[in-house]
Amino acid sequence: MPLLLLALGVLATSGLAAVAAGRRAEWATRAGVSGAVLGSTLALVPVISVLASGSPIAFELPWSVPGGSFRIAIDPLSAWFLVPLLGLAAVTAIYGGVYLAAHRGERSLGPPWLFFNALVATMVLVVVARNAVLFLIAWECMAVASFFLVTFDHDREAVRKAGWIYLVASHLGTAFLLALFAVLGHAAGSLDFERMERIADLSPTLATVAFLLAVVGFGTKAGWVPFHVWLPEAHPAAPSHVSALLSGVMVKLGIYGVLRTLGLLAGSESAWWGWLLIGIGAVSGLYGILCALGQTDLKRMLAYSTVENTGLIAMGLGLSVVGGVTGHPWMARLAHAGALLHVLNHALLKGLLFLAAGAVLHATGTTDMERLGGVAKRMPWTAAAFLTASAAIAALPPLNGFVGELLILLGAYAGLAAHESWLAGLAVIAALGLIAGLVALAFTRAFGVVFLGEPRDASARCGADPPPAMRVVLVVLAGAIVVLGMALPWALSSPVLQSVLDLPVGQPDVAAVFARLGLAFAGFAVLLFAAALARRGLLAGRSVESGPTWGCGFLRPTPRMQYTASSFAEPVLSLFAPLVRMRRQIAAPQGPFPLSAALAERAVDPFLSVIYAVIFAALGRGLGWFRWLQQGRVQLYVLYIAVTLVALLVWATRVAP
Amino acid sequence: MLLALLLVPTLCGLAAFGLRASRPRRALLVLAALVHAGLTLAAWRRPPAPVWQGSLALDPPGLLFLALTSVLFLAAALYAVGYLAREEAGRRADFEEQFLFANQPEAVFTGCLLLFLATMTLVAVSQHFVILWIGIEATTLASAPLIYFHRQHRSLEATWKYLMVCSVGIGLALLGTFFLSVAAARPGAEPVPLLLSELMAHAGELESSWLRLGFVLLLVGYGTKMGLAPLHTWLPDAHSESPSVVSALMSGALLNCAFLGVLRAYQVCGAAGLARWCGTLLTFFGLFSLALAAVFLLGQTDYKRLLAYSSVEHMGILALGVGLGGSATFGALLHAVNHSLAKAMLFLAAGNILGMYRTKAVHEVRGVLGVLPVTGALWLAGLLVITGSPPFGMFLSEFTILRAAVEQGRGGVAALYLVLLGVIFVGLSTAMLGMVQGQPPALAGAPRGRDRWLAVGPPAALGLGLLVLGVWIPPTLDALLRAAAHALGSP
Amino acid sequence: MSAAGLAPPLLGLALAPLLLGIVSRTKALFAGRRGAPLLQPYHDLARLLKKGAVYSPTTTWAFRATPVVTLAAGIAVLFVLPFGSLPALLAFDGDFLLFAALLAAARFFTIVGAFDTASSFPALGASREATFSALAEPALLLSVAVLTYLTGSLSLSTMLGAITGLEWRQAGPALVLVAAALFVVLLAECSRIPIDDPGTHLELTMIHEVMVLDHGGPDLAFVLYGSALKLWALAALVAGLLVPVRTGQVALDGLAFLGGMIGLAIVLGVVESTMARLRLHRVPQLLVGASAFAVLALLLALR
Amino acid sequence: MTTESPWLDTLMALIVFTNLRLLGSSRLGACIRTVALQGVFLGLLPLIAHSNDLDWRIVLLAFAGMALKAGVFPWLFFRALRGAKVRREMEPYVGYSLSLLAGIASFAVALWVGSALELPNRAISPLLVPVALSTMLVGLFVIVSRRKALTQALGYLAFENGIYAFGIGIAHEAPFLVEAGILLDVFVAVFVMGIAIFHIRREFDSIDTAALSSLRD
Repeated sequence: MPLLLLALGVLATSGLAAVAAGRRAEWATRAGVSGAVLGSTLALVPVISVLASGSPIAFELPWSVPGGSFRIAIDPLSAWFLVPLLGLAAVTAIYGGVYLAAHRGERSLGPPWLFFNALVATMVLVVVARNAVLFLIAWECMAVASFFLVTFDHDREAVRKAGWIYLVASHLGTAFLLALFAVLGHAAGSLDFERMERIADLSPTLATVAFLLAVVGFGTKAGWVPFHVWLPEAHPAAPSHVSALLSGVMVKLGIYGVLRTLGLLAGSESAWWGWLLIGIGAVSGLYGILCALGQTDLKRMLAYSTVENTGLIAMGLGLSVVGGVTGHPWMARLAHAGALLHVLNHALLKGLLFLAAGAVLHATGTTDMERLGGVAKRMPWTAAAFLTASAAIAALPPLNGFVGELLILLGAYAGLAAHESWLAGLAVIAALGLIAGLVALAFTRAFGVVFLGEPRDASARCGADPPPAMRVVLVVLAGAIVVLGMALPWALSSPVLQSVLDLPVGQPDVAAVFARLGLAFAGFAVLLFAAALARRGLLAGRSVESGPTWGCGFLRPTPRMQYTASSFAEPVLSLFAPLVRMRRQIAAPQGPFPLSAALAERAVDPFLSVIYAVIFAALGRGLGWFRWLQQGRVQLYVLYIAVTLVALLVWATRVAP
Repeated sequence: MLLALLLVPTLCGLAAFGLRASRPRRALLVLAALVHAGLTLAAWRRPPAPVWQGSLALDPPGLLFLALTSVLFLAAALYAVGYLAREEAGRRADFEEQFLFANQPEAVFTGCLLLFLATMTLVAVSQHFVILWIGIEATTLASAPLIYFHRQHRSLEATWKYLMVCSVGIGLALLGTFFLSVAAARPGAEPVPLLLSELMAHAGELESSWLRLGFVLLLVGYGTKMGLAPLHTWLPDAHSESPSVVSALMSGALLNCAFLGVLRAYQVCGAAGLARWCGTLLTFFGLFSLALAAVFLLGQTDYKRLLAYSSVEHMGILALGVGLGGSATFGALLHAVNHSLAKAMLFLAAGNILGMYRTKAVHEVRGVLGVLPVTGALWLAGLLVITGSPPFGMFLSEFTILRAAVEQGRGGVAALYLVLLGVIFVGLSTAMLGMVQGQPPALAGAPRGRDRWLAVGPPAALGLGLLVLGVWIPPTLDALLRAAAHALGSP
Repeated sequence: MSAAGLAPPLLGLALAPLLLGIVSRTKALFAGRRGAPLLQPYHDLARLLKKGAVYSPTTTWAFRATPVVTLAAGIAVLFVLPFGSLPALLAFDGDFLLFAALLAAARFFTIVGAFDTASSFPALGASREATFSALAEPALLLSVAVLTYLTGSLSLSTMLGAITGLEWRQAGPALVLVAAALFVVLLAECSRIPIDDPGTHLELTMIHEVMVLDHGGPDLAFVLYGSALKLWALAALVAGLLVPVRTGQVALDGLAFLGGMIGLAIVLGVVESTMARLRLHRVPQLLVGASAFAVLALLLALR
Repeated sequence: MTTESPWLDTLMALIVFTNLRLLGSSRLGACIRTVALQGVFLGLLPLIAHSNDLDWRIVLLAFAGMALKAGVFPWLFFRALRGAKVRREMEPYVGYSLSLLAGIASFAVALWVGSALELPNRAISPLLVPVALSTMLVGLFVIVSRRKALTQALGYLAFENGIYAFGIGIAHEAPFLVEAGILLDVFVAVFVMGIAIFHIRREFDSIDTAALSSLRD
């Protein structure tokens, strides 16, 4: 545990050193990046030891804050969340070092690195905290640090608005967490987590209230649908390495929070909790991916895809709760393991996708898919990385994305096979089936439109692969995905990981399943390699020329005639029209010889523009009426005093005895 | 020792009226502030002996608020030296309506400032209810001329409203004191003297119906001075029109003194077993203040009025904390400490912004981080403090009050409290974030304004104190807070 | 990993193009023509494998990866498929998910390849293909869910292995609905008549064909062979369901299964000759209908 | 307890009379003189109440009070009034006749409340509490219903007189310093108001508080 504290210290001091470096950007970046990488690696050591040994390590310090005590511990659940957190933090720090260099002139790079390291430190604290006050302080400091990172480029109005929405959403979310820990603290008599775990007489109503508060509070951070509104605003606004960290890891802390609360309320759950999570998960998944299909900005699309993935995880959790309550140990444990695996996989995938999007932004200056195209020709490495990640997130076999969803679905099917809680299984299967198809559509669209074909606009023609540091990061992450994909089945058949993920042993003999799956993955990889060799062999001797693409008789095909992102997604979106509102701007062709015409279509998030905007406007108007009270005449002010006095005197003499 | 605490500022104040040259007068101001702080520190280490048969004595709540007033006055004095140096003599154009106006002669301003400190000290040390009343009335009279520093019609209007509303309020407090003395007149033996210790000792024999009416009158009287809604009407006008130094002192220290008045009355009622009854009154006022502050903070366009309404909100939280009783009293006192430091820091920072941008409209101020980096950082830190976000101290106190509300099973109060805090956060963040971020408009002054040392030092020091309080409460302060909470009847 | 275990995949590799031949022969007989010889697909493949290739300058390695992945996925699927009562080489709990994922991989890279040619027609077909397969995916998974419910097992081989005559008598209607749903999925995935017309020449109406428009020579051979294998795999599912011959002797079950496959190919030919293409906006209704069949089957099986 | 001297009731009646005159008169000069008169009557109250056990402190306080309220304040208000052209409260928020009715109503309320509040030890006269309460109510009413800043100051003075009267009646044995403190505070409050009114007249060249309502939300 001292190593973890040392790591936190390193992160803090390097952040302050970065600020002290002030205007000298190189020193600030060097301090920040080295601090982040050193801190992360230092912290990884105790985490790996806990994962290997499976026994938690704890540390405690008295703290003069009311109700608080500096109590931290790493147990297998925390360790599981720390691995992607620290890994991604180190990698994005290296990437960010080069990425922010472009902004050297505009503003000093000290504060961004301070907030980056502070964000990493507070995220680590959130995961290891075992006292409510420490947890809440780390939670809100994490939100504040990430707010400053999101509004790094606050000269742009859109970034400022996104930052504001983000801060308000996270603060209101924390209000629910305050209530949650007040309720649990009251029931347990103390704010320490292990006292909360052993609440003897937790009444069902109290447990339900606590659960609902946790779902709303942590759901806001996890980006589940009714509370997801800030995510598609904040993540695209942030610099890419920050949005990689936010989408990859910070969103998962919401999931961690729900898991921890379920741990605290263990034993007093009820079945409908699982149903609620499945419902939220299904809606988040479907709505998230449909909105992603409607977006024309690459980073917004990736942000919405995060909403979808947290939906998947929520469905996994829901299934595990339903399985747990209706007495289905291995259905619960399969879904639980699937959800945890998806947390790790998605952190890796979404991190790489955002970094690749950042490389495209860094090179071409835009992430608007309607103007990009043919980027792969000048950025082969980034294209390869993006394709690997897209294939993995679409759950294609040889890669790691597939294993997570396999476990969740296996849990659902296990429920069906045992004829128990089949409806929950059915709901998850239907939702996951549809979502998997749409995810494939979304990411083929993203990769195809941005990287393949011809550039649709002058801006997309320039740009090359990012500088070596960023390129190495992309390659390392892509390599990690492939290696993890191939190695995961074998690793899962080993007892170590099974204990961490609490995988069931016995009825569906999990070890055999993963051994066979590993074999299948290896076989498929060999087949791929063989087919490629065969193709090369066949073409070796033959004439390979190049000729224009088949244009079906068009005289002069221009790149503008290519399928755009919105036209590719139009058939699906028209199917789900009521769910996703498309705002269409048409400049219709005028006159017999139209000079120009334009059509732009963008998916508008009804939650933000309809529900929340209406609520806030109504609140503003409603409260505005009371502003008349302060209208400036002193006579009325004195009258207010007199009226209050008379009212209180009447209350004092008549009402209260 | 106590008399020294009172006499030093009074004499310096009177001397300041006489001093013609401004440089020695400013030195006197800072000197008096330093001496007062030194005396307070000494009083903290070794509580001084009561004076005047116990009428003036320093008990834990008094010491707490005295220390706060002293620290704030020191910071304000240092800031004032820089501020007065920059305020050029003669007539200048008003930046809103462009008419010409002259400032109040500096001697009057400095003198009144020192008298203001003296009166606040009197309130902090007084144990006798009438002396307490005299002290609070004196604070009003000492601070009225301070509001009228910029001699133009808006600040005159603010001064008149301040005088009229507060005087009526405090008149009611006097009536309340008389009701208290009626309650203390035991039919048989001779009446209990209006000393706090005596009243608490003989609390059982006090006639409860007069005591109740007395508490109501004292609550309304001192509540007006404290800024509880709907008696708060003078507060936004006074704070937006007076110079930032004065609004910092008023928000940070004066409201606390009025709060001390309410606490004294609450102590007596608590001893007489009316704690529950008074608690409901205080809780009502607390929630009503929070609601009203939420109404006026949402869509507020003047950032000094924004801070004023935030003061109304925090006074509401204090009243709610004391009203709930139990561990919430400790939370309320900790909240008072945090609020005083935070509000003083914010008003001083607002002064810097006003000096550079020459406007009080929120939407006309942009990119403070670009023009005045340190002030911008302080402004952002201030937003985090007053909205109760960690790593600053107010989060702890607000969470303690919430836990107390939940522990007493008052779910409705807790829910309403959280909802109102949420709405207030939206109002504050909309206004204050817009000012700090973005491109600064083309300013007449230096494009990259230099943060003067004197203008930024005091608020930065207060900010540092807040950051420390957020993470670690020094043991001595913790002991003092617990003693004060115990004096207020919490277990 | 017995030698007998290897037989089904090899048979599949050998006989897959034959199904295409049978289908085209049936359509020709319906139309009163003699039709191409049954082994025509084999000749086409051989001819294409001997040719060179022409690539458009806009294409990158992604375009060249399409045929490789399509073929590899097609072959890999065979190792998961049961051959009548004979279990698959790699049967494990959840292998049907690998089955669906392999098909998805082939489709993913075909769509990516379609984008690479920078012309709007392949992307047009890709958009339709992606939409319809997104709707077909739940139908496939739900049908397998019904089989899981009925047979209580999680592996494709044991599931289809347990579909005996007795099972048909007990849950006849449910199995019919599941077979119908799987048949519709087959039509959608292999882009047969009611959803897509493999024989059309007008790019605007194509779905699958237009995506592979620009492939030539060995690439086209790999793609055609891959889609033939996909047809064989999906047909194996439907045939495995419809031919409940589970006698235990390997030869008898194998022959019955092959007969079922050929019968299915003939039925496919009949369907293609008798029906016209559905209008594009009606196809989603058909696919959702298939999912509805599966759910209905499950409700029936509940009793 | 003090003897029930007949003079006390007449004093009470006179105070009530001054209240009604304050409500009824529209000329500012008359109002100032009325409040001064009220100050005098209040000064006489303790003298008559403790006519048998007089000591120098009560006498000194009474005369100091009368000197302030009858001498200093009227001089201060007349000086503030000097520059202002207008001498008459033109259109108050509540008409004069209505104000008189309100004055009588306030006296009735005061009587009802006074009887309800039974005092532990009998005050110097049964009428004292009602008169004190009605003077306070009249003071508040004048502040709320008049437009001129000066009239509001006079209203505040009447309000303080009411509280002071209540104080005299009840806390008759408060230490000297305390009584002196209250008197001093009231004096300084009214003195500062006078200066403020002087500035208002100089700034707005009218003392109508309608001009004083530009600060609003």
